[in-house]
Amino acid sequence: MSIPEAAKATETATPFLSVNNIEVVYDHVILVLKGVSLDVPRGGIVALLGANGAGKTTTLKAVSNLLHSERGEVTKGSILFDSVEVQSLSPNELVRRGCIQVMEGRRCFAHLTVEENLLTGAFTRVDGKSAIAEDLERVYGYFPRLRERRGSTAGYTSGGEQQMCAIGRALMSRPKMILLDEPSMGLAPQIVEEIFEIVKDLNVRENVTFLLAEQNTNMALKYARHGYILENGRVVMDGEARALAANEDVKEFYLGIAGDKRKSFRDVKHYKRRKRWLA
Amino acid sequence: MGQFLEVLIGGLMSGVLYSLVALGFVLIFKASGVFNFAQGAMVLLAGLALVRSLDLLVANGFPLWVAIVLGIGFAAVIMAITAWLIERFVIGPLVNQDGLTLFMSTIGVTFILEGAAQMIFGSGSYPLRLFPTDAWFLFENLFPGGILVNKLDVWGGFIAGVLVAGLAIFFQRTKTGRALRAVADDHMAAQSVGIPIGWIWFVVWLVAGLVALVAATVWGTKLGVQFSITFLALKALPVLIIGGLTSVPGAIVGGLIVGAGEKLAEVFLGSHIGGGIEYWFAYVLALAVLLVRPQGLFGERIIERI
Amino acid sequence: MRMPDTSEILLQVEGVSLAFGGVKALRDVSLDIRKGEIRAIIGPNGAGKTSMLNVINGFYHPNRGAITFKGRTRAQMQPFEASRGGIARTFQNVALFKGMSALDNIMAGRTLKMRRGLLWQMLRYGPALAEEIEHRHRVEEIIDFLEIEPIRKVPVARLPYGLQKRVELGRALAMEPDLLLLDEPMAGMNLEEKKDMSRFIIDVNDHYGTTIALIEHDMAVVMDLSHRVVVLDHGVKIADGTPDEVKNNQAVIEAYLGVAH
Amino acid sequence: SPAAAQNEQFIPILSYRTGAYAVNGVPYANGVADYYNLVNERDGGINGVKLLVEECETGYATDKGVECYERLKGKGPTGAAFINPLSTGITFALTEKTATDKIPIITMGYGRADSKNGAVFAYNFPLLGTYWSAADIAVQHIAKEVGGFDKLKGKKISLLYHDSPYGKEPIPMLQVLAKKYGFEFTPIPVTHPGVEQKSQWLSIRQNRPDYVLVWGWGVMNGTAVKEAAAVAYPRDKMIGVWWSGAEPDVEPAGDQAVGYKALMLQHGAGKFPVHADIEKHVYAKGKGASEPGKIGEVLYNRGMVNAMLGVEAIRKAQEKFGKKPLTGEQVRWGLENLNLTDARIKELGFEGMLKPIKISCSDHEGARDGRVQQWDGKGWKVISDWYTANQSETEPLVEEVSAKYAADKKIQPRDCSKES
Amino acid sequence: MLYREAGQFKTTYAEDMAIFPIRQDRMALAILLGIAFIGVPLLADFDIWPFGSDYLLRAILLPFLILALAAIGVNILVGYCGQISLGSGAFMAIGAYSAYKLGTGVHIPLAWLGFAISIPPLPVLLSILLGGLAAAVVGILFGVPSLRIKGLYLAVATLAAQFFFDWVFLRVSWFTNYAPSGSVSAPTLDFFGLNVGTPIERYMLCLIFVTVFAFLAKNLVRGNLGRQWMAIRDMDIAAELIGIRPLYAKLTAFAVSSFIIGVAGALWAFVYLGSWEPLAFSIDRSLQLLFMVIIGGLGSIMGAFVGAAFILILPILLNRIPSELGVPLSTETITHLEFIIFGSLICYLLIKEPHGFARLISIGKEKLRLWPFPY
Ligand SMILES: Nc1ncnc2c1ncn2[C@@H]1O[C@H](COP(=O)(O)OP(=O)(O)OP(=O)(O)O)[C@@H](O)[C@H]1O
Ligand SMILES: Nc1ncnc2c1ncn2[C@@H]1O[C@H](COP(=O)(O)OP(=O)(O)OP(=O)(O)O)[C@@H](O)[C@H]1O
Ligand SMILES: [Mg+2]
Ligand SMILES: [Mg+2]
Repeated sequence: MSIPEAAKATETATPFLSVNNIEVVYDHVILVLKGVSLDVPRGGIVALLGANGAGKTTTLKAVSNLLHSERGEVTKGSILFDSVEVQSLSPNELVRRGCIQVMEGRRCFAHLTVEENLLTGAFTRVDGKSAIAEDLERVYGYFPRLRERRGSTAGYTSGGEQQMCAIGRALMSRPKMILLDEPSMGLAPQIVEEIFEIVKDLNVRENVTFLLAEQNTNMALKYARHGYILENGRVVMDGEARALAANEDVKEFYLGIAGDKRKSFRDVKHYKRRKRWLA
Repeated sequence: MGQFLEVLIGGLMSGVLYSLVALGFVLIFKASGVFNFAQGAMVLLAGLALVRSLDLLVANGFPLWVAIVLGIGFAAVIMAITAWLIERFVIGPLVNQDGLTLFMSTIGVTFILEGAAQMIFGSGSYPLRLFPTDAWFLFENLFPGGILVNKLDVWGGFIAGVLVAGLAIFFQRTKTGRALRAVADDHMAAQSVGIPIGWIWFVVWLVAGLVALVAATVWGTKLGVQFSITFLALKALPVLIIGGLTSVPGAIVGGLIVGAGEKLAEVFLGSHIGGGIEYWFAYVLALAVLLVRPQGLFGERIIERI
Repeated sequence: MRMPDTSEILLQVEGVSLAFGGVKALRDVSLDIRKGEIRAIIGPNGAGKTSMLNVINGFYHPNRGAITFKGRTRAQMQPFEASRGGIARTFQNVALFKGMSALDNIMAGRTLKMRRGLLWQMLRYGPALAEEIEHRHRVEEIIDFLEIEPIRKVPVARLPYGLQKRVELGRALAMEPDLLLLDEPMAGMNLEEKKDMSRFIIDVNDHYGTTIALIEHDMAVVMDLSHRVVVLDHGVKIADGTPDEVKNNQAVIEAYLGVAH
Repeated sequence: SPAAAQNEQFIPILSYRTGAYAVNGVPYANGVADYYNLVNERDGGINGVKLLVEECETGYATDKGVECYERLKGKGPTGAAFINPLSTGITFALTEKTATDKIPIITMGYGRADSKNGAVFAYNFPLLGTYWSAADIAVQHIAKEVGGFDKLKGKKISLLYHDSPYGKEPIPMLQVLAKKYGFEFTPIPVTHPGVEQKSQWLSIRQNRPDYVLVWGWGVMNGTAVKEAAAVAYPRDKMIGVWWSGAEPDVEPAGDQAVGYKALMLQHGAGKFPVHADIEKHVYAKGKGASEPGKIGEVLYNRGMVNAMLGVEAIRKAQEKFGKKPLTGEQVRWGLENLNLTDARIKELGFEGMLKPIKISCSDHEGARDGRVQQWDGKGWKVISDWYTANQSETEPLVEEVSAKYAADKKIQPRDCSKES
Repeated sequence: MLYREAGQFKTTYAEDMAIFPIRQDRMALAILLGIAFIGVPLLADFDIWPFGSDYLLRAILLPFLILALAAIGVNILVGYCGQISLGSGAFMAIGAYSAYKLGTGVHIPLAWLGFAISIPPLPVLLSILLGGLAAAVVGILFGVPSLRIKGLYLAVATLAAQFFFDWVFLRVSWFTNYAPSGSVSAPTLDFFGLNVGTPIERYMLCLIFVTVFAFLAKNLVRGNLGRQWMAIRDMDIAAELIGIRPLYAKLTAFAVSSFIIGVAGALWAFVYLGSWEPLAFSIDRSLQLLFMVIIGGLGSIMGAFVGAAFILILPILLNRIPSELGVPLSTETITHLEFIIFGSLICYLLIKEPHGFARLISIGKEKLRLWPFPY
């Protein structure tokens, strides 16, 4: 797939988001990120890859400044969003400035209906009711299933419906930058495609920047322009998405292609000891 | 018959007075999932601030109505400051913690408020006379002695009605109302969509403080403003859970049920088994209601999904 | 691919319908699960897959229909019947006991198998201790099998999502079930982890002969692992058959797969 | 200096200036503190032995009271002279402990009524009147109002009481009296702290008792008066015990309290010569505990009387044991031999507040006199003559209950005829 | 380097499952028990400050031990099983009054049947334990609604027990042996012919009770039943689906918890107060116990001790500081200040560590383990 020229042109020298060598500690004793740096150019799509527990979610939470309510803190390094130090902004101020996070694990407001959930996403907006109603329509357009279930209490909807609801809710804030944490989780294949199409669409048409943590490496590298690979709280590899996709190790461990052929899940060997990059 | 009616009406009315206190609980619970143990202490603080400033103003020669307006204003400012302090230093830093921790922190707040309120405003009993406290005797031609209705109770009922109507509108389908409920469901997700939790909580605690002030005017007239007013919280609890922790109108309905139930029980049952049963009767009533509806009459359904 | 050698039916669901108010989660669905097979349930979001599992293990009670498990037919399952009868499951939104360590979570899965009463446990001496140790052995085998030794004593709330899923599988395995229901066991995992998980599932199926019902959105996994696949859409069963049959079924492609995989 | 510190008599004050009952606890504690202060400031102590006083806040809670007692009982060179818990609950909890620790427990106008019997309760001193005496006096007054004891027959008397040992104490006595005089007696409990009495008063409105006795404390009293007004029950048919007859009990009710009556533990409100001394020696030096305007209120005066009796007991004991700090056991002797005559009372500046009091081994109450006062909207007015509780009515009950206590606790009662 | 399990190899599961698998922890516990069982009595015996006066024993250690025991009981229900209860005071009262009745002889005249049930006064130890049993039975009864009612709703509903039993013991004079004031006093404390009277004897008695029950409780919570309780607490639906019976788990939690609380209540009445009334077991006591458990740390036996110390002893200390320092403040001001400071400390602690002291301690240990590195 080709990188849209228009988007590329808007990329400027100063990155939209830059994470500089941050260290994150939970509960004062659990060191999770051990110096992570990454840049997200304005109008870019950057994928954050890595195994379970590598620290993807933690990185995103550090960016949206939600760590302290999980008893985590950034002990070193700095994060600049649009040239402003993130640590000095409250989470809602960040949203106001256009940086919103879709949290992992479909954190919908269980007692609100699907539609109310979507509307809370528009809380920071001041551009009037009709603009919000328009966007609501747009989200229903993306996810027709949500329209069907608009009046249902979100807590009772299915896992996938909740995931759509969480993504739709973030879209409702008309963000400039979206931090997507595992958007494809629990979604049917078509919807996964749909989500990545939305990402591409918003990126191209509205110049929305994306940082996405994703396990579906295949998809992520297809749509992203840059990728970072996290292991154990460190960035072990980064580069152009295409270059990463061509890397032998990435192919083997993340794309499951060895010798250019996908192996059946039935035939996988039982890895007792996995190969890891050394940081 | 006359007595039955009288007890029933009296019970309904006094139940509504409890609703005034219960409302404060509902507000904060609805907006942050915090069970605010400090509501009783807030009534005390509001009452003391009001009555002490009122006394001071009257003593300094202000006409009564001016003094009342200024006094209420002063008490409201005190409640605003309290709300700000609580948000800034207690509840704010505890965002995203579980319910029991938050509950415990409001107990800390209770201690602080009780200590500070009495230290600043005094720990005596201060009479407050904002509403008439005598009674009407209705239907005197129908029943010997008539049916007694306290004027204060009627005032209390009226005020509670107005409050509930106002708050119900506030919560219903306004943007802020929706945000409040979202915060109660999930602090962190609410933060992530840009709801300014700090500000929201300040507003809610302020409104709860003002509701406490209103409760203090009524109860202060009834009891005098004094420490014992904090015990109202205990009487408000059964009201609260019968109506449902999250329902504003539920607070009123709960009040009516508890008030009528416990007074009738005390008068007609208590005399046979030794009296003093109304405290536990209210709770047993609540227990019975919960067995049928575990979320109270109007509470939000407890979601069970896996 | 090796098919299970028996065709004995372990569980049969017949004509099950389930509605919540106006929402019809399941409409007259019938399916069977044969002993020893891996049975996949797929379908678009909100199709009723999770509801189906909930019906099978008694958390939801269908409005209509019958469930036959191990030869006994009933209108609805009760949770305790299901668990005692040997049905274990994992959940779509990880439902671990957050305050407990991974080890304790898995040990909790052995509740049904532990016999010593309150007084013995209080003394934790003699038979009680022996029982505890015996079950610990079994649990350690599972831990070993799932390769989660290093996180044994970590409170599960601290674990990353993927490991939580694995612990949850461990808990279900600890019940030594005859029928294992897995609700999206691989959601949120990368390829390597999916491979591990697949390996576990196959091993459980092969070595212990455990029958498995599996919900999964990753078609590659489903097609590779399962012996038979049932497809739901809007609460209706639209296809049932071997992976290859289902893959090429036009209705399925339209409702779920989109482009052919 | 250490030498001076050796010549001090330690007296603990258990008070409650906070919590639900602070409104009544504060003036009382002020009276106590001011009087001790007066003795130090005016007289330089008792015969040169300075009083060392420490207050401890109980909040009217039993376990806190126990903690305060343990904290303070050993202080000073000789330990606490006596203890004065001002709570019936704490009194019950301490009764046994004080006996083992040999520290007298003074419960002036409260405490357990049977502890009047000094033969069994060697260390308890329910001075000036127990609740059984109070019940007797109240019935005497009612009899007088209705025109004689024979008129009591068929009358309805209700007792509105604080649902605690304090409130329940008078019940057995009133039952005895009801049987004797043939009135109908109904106890009506009010749950602690007494903020809600609507149903009680609606019942009273229906039953129309001829009199309502009020055995309340703190907010319960004021609420009772207001609820009575609301159901139009005549205030002058209400008679409070002496703990339900102080300014904080009626002032919040304003005009509605006019006519309300209460027993007096001998004294009432008002200022007497001793108050002048207090103003001169304590308040003029800025050492007063109270707001000056509240000196002379009922509970303040009661605190003073209480403190005075303790001081006089120490003085009495010094006669026997020497002018030095005394142990609790020695003070107990002083209490048991206390004999305040009219002349001595006048000397102390309490003339008009107290009648003579004489304590003995078998009588730890010392006096059982009372009057009735009535609130006129501004102040309390004494409206009756002195009544003396009828011992032939109270004594059998005292004997019965204290004997049971002695049996339970395996106490061998003293033979009072052999005590000096 | 001081606190590290490295090198302490465990070769059996039994070793791994010990209460304190780490040697340093075991040593700390041994020292603590040594001080409690030997040090304190020795010091008291030789009249060495501060144990010379009864104060520390009678006003601090005795209530501390008994309330810590009650807190363990509450913790089983609230901390381990997740059923918030505000009725603990009532169960203490049931323990106390049942023990009192059994200790003074039960007599139930069944006039209409023509005979009476009479039980002679039972030995004190037996009455206390049976008092606990009575509390357990009532606990099970009041536990039944928990199958339907959850969370805060349950908490408020348990107040029904609190107020009901307050009332029962005030009103039903049979329980107080018809004492006119409704206040009763404990029988003499005879244990197998040994009279427990002095403060140090009482202290040892309570200490033995607390140690034994803490040990038994610890065994329970780390065994199968404990896991069932925690499973119910953390996610009741999932627990049910893996075969845990909510009925059994919840009711055993109510029973065990009420039993321990009941025993503590009997001790509180018999050993600490000596003479009591229902107010000694009021809602304030229930709340106090709940505070102890939350502050100490939900789901931690040790937390119950630390929480009890914090909630019970801190206010006393705060109250004493001014007079010890000789600061001239009125008791009123001192008490108000005590409230303010105490409240602030609660808030501060929670903000520093929302999971209470138990978590604070475990983080401390983890830090020690990493020492001298920060993480
Ligand atoms: N609140 C917390 N307290 C303690 N440790 C935590 C906490 N949250 C996360 N961790 C730890 O931080 C590490 C990184 O977790 P994180 O959730 O960022 O991983 P992730 O890359 O998003 O993994 P996944 O793919 O499973 O979502 C994990 O080892 C986890 O154990
Ligand atoms: N308890 C309930 N109350 C109301 N509606 C429910 C309930 N459970 C399920 N539903 C509805 O039934 C439908 C089927 O839900 P189910 O969870 O079975 O879907 P699913 O196939 O598992 O989807 P997904 O792949 O997204 O997890 C959904 O629309 C859901 O909203
Ligand atoms: Mg993650
Ligand atoms: Mg599902």
